[in-house]
Amino acid sequence: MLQPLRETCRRLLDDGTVQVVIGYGQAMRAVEPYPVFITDPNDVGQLVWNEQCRTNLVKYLLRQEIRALGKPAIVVKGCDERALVVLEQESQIERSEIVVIGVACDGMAEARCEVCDAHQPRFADHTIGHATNKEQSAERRYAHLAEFQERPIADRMDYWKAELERCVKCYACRQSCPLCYCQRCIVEKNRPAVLDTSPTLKGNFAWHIVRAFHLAGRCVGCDQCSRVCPEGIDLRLLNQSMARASEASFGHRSGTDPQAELVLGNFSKQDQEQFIR
Amino acid sequence: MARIGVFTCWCGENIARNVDVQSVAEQAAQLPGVRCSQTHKYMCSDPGQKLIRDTIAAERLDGVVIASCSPHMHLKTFRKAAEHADLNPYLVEMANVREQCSWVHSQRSRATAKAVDLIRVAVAKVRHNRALEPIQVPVTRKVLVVGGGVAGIQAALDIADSGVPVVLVEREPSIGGKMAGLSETFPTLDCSQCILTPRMVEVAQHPNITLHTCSEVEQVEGYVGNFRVTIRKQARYIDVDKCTGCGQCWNACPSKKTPSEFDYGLGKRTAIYTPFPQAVPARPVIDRDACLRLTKGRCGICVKKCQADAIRFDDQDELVSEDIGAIIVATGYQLYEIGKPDGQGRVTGYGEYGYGRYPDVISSLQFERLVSASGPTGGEIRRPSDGAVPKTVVFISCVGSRDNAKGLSYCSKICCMVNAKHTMLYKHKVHDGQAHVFYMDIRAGGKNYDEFVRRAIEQDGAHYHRGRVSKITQEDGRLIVRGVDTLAGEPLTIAADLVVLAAAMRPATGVEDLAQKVNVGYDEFGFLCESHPKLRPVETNAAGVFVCGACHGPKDIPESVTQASAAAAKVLLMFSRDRLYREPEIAHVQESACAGCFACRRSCPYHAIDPAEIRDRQGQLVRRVARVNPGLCMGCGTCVALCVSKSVDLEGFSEEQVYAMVESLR
Amino acid sequence: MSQIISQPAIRRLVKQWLREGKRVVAPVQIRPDLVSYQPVRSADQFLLDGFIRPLNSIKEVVFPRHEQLFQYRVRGKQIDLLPAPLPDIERIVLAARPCDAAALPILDHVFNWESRDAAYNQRRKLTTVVALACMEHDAHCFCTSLGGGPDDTRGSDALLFDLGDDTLEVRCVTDKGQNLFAGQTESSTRTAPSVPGPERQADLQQVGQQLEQAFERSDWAAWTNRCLGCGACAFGCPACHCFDMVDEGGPTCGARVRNWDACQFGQFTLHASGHNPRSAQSQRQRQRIYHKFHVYPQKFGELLCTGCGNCTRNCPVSLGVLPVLEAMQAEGA
Amino acid sequence: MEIGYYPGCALHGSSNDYEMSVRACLAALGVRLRELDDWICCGATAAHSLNHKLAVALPARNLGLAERDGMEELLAPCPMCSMQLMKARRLLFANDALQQEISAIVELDVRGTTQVCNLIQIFQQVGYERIQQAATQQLGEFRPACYYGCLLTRPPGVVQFDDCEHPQSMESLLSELGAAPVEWNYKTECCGAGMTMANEATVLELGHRILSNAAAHGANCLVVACPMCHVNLDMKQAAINQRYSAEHDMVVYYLSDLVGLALGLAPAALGIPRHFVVRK
Amino acid sequence: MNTAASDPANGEFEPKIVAYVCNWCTYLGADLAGTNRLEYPANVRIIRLPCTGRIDFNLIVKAFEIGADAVLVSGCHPGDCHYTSGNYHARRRWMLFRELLATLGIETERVHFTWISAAEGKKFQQLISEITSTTRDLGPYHAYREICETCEV
Repeated sequence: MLQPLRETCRRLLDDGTVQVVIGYGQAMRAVEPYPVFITDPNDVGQLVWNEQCRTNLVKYLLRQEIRALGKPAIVVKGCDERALVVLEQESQIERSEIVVIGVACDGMAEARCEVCDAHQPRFADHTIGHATNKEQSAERRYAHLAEFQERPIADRMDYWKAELERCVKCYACRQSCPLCYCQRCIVEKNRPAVLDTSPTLKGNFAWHIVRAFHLAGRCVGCDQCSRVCPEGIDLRLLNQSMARASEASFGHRSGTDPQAELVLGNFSKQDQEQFIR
Repeated sequence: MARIGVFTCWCGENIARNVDVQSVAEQAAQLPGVRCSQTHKYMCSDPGQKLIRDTIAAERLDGVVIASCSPHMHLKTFRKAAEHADLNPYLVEMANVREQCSWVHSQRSRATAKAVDLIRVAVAKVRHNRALEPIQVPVTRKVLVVGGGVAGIQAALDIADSGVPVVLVEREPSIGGKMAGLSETFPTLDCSQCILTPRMVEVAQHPNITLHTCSEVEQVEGYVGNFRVTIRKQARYIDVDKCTGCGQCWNACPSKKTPSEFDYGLGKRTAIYTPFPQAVPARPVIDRDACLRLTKGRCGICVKKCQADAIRFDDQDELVSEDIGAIIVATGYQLYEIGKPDGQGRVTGYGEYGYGRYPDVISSLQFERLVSASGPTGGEIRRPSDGAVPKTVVFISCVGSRDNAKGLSYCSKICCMVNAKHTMLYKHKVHDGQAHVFYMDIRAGGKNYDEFVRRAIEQDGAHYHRGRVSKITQEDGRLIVRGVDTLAGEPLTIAADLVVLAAAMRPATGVEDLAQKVNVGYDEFGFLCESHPKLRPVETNAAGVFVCGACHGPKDIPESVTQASAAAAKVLLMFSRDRLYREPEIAHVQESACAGCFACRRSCPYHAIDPAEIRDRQGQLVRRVARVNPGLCMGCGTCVALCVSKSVDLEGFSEEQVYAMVESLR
Repeated sequence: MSQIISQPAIRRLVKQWLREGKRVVAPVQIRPDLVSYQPVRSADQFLLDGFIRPLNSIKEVVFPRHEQLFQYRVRGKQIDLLPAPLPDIERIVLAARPCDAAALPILDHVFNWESRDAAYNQRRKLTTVVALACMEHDAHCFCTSLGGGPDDTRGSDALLFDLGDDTLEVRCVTDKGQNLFAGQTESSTRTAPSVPGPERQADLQQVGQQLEQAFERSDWAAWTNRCLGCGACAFGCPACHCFDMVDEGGPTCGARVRNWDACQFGQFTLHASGHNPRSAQSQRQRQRIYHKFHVYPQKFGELLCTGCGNCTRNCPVSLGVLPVLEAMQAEGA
Repeated sequence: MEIGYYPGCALHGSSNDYEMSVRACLAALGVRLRELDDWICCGATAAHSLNHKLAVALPARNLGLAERDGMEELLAPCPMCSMQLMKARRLLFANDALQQEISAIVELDVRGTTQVCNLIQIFQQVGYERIQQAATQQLGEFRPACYYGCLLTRPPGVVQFDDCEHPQSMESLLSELGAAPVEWNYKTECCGAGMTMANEATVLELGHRILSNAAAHGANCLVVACPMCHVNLDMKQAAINQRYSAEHDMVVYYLSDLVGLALGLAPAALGIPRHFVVRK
Repeated sequence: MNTAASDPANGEFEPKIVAYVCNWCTYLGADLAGTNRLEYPANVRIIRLPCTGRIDFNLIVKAFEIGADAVLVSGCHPGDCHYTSGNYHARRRWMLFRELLATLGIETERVHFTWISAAEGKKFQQLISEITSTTRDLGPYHAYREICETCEV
């Protein structure tokens, strides 16, 4: 896998198709692979590919620093790739301006990989390796959430109080999220300050509600936010509850169909709910 | 520091009965930013308004809160008062302490406390109000009228006569609408065509009217005063300019089997045809589904017969663009299709009447054709099955109307009069015949209407039975109508030769599509919504779009014509100024913060948001952002709620205002 | 001769402290892969072994992430200002790592420079730090480069050593520490063996020299361009101390508060005019390195880093100071 | 799927051929019937014209039994029974005081939780599509006139499953199974059932009209879902013929008969040979 | 300053209810309740917005932050929106947002969504009475108030 990956990247850089490859590098096994930005074809040896390459690199397509390096090629897994679809639907990237190198992935030893149905990238320009995509039922995909939601409501509240008590508002969740691309995040808006910037329980609840709901119908479930949280807050639960509701109510799985209508900002007169009186 | 004046109204006893106005005023004076707090017996009265004006001037107020009735009642009044005192009217807000407080809470202490809260909210809001100026937009003085029935014709002529150009779009090959197919009209029994056709000709000849028949509105862009309308002109296959309307072609056409739309299937027509002799324009059209040449590639007799060389088999649909200032929708109605479910679960019923199965069960519009001198029987009443003159005719009211179970809940309004008219026309032609009418109630409100119904019953001997018909069966060539006479309290069975169903009026097909194109709301039945049922009956909530006729609700001819003239007057009023002034409470984008995800654009019901490009000084594209077209935005604020970075905001209900309001309730 | 205490005895002690209304902060296992300093609610909740380093720091005990400065209330035309009361709860930090404790004396400088921060000093006075010497380290630790080590006592009032079999050696460093353990320990002949420090090193002398002229170097982007601009490094750092002051509330009541801030945030230096002197992420990273290894030492004579490695451990993309310093060194002396 | 079953007097008496047919047909569709233990009269006979409370109490007791036994649904193939049960259920739902009073009378807490359905509704629940998939025989030779009679669709406020004047549910089901139902005039007319004992002449006249109209519209059989309709049109067909010198020879099937045939059941298993008029 | 509508007379808990309503349907429905003198409890504080489409989910959170015990969101019936489709957008928003609240353990029975037309004064009256009484039964929303208490220094 690694060799063809490096070769593809070398070729793309060599023939000037792209000016930069966004991929994974690693200094030592004990330290997780980190993003590298290869601009010289002779540096493709820095690229690695192993079962630690969990980070979703798509965010870098939006970073000013990386954009400045020129036309990019990006290494994505089948799961990360869904973020590209959404970014295109939301006018954040021109797909033709990006070369997507999909790498088949057998799983990154994370729980979510067991219910992954995107081992093989579907929309990549170049695909390295082969994996089989197995359909996964919604029950399996959302089992983690379903288990949580079975708890009584007061337990859930206590759980979140304990979790969000720890949040220091470092915004690693936001900064890592491939779909957080606002020029000015709503927490940074004053006049009016829609929510408290303080890392108090009040401010933290408000922030995580905002974060989760701004991803409603958009989150592609790469779990980057949960992965990077230094306080180990399981943000997946919030994202998944939005994803599951989007799927159940509107048949929408974000980032799986470039032609699909986005959930919010669209509507159907047939939308069915039980709670509006 | 804000200098806000709070003016609390007693409204006589209306507010003061349950709210301690004096205490409210004292507490309001303590609110942050409040400069002064006053009360008056009737704030909307002349002295009340003078108090406001004088205080604004004396205290140099920069914000005003009136605590009185609903803003829907008097916000305009008080804003105007402020304007007279040189305070920008958009710096005035109201606290609704009457409808939503004193009138609904009898416990004085709690009503008083709530009134203070409501003022607190309004004060918090007004601190963040901004002086706004009305938005000015230029006007194109040209009107689009959609629908060439009697309402559309009336509106078009009224406007054209005043010197304003009109584009009249009609879907059918001829204007005239439903009225052109009627025989006589109630309550005068004057000939429908005799009064309508001169008006149709007037349209055709009017220098200010451009007529597009066989045409539909394809697309509407732009906004009030500045619409750009695309009209699809369907291929007519006739060069209208060359054609003389001589009739050689349709007399020779071998394809004669198509049911005539104009006769509602009671007669046949040729493939090249004019819908009826008085059609305007008096030019034929070729039915592309019936013409042998167009379907099978053979024939062409019409080409040979045509001396004007006007047949064009290679004719194509054509798109015409027009710049328009105002739109009048007059698309009219159709009859409810009896016994056919509408597919939306709204209408399911009346299969038991056998319409469509028994040829002698017909609709009231078909009956019009049967009595019409220009109809398929030349005005003789002969039933469709065997051409016999029916001796017993049953007319059934409310087929589909006023029926929550399987029809439509509303009253179609004209059927009672139509039935009465039909019994009379029938009796006048078949002297030994007997007409029966089954009705629920007779609704004959209108000038000379009830007298007309009495005449049908008393002079022309129609038998009126108050009751419903349960079913119609056919036995031995007769229609067995089984119903009940609830006044007599017994079942009633009538063996009839012909049954006429007064089917409900429904909006014409496609009106919902059109409504979406012009952003006009419609009700659950598809009737278009007016802006206010009493005070703005021909305006809609889409600025510059007006309605008249039966597309807005069941109506008879006089009402449709009245409404058409009203719509025309409203358009002309709008055109009486050089520029239009619109409410400035609209959305705007803070482009520096906008990330260009265009959720706002997806959701905007008025297509008021467009992408705009931000370029640096070198002209390089930096990014794309959303931009609001102030001519189109109606200020709903859906974009604000959807904008994740809150880069779009709504004047009048800005984020600052709204959060200040909520925060004030802390 | 050494002083020892058993784990159960420590836990009994903690129970007593809690009963006395003291706040005890110690490492708590949140998840299998996550240990964090947290206020403990019961004596059996915290860890005394089996972890390398909590992912947060103990600075919060003296410098909370959120702190009210005063509240305001508007009554009629009158505005009341209610200053926040000085803290009065005694705190004991138990089983802090030496690299955490070592940051406290460093922090003291900045909170007592020009103006003395009353709340900080009060908390500092109320706090006793009992550190726990390290037995292991991971790939991110580099404390020895900063003069620290597994048994560094800087900032600690007492230092514990794990002797195995539920026993700890207690070395009291200050009077505070003495008082805390007075009468609670036993004498023993057992002493803890010394533990080697981490191998990973940064030559801070060299770094110091490089920084003299590195400000304008174009390499900063290459060294740091994977930085995503979050505050995980700063908030997990025992020495970072930037804060932001905001007013929260409405027109009738609210508070002025100060919250932790992080220099990697894009808004950190954003001016009201819209101008941002550090508009690129690499400038912010440069700032972070300069502040820790150039500006702070110039001003206060001490590096603003204890080599705990939390910045890299917490970084979503494994950046932090050490990888930058290493990159700098690799590029060249 | 298992559902409660309320046979009522007819299916255990004169119309046991109907019971046979219903049981066989539903068994073939995998629907198990659990007969209500200790059921009593539904109250359709004379109760409703004599004593309103009794007319509610009788069906209410049956509903109470069904609730006691935990039945979510109760099938009453006789439309009189199903209508009585449905009506009682609605009345109890709407009126708390009545619910308490009746519960006291029948000594069961009747809450109205058990749904009641008639034969057509049970077929609708199984799903026409599923029935069609299970069918092995085409009903092509059948041109039935579907006869709903007076009660299957009425009163519309109570029964609520098809248009009361112009029902189509039997027609759609049978069309799915390949039959060619005819459109005719008497599908919801009265067969005179209420007069069976008191005034046979009326019954014969009404039956004659129904049979004549069906034949005139090209039907070669009638389909009913009511034991009384069957009695009046099948058993009394000879008497009709005699009285009106007619030659009606119209086989009258239960709806379950035709569905059963389509499912490949033998006529005997459905009780068809026990009808008075049999197909030659 | 606490504007909770507590009744000083008997010290009984008076729920604080914040209502976000659209200008064209529910606000007019509330006006109609007034015109018809249909009495209801004085616990609700209406905030008028142009359309349900304008009602951001943050406003619901905000209402709880300022101590509301229940929140009402109400607008035009589907198909009746003054702006044709704001309420459809709102419906989608609430369909998702309610899920989020539930996942977070926020009591969704304190968040009410209704369609009330300009003609439904009676419905408005009944609704407010019902919400007030159910909220009274639920008691003050302590759980969220605890969240909003600033942590100790």
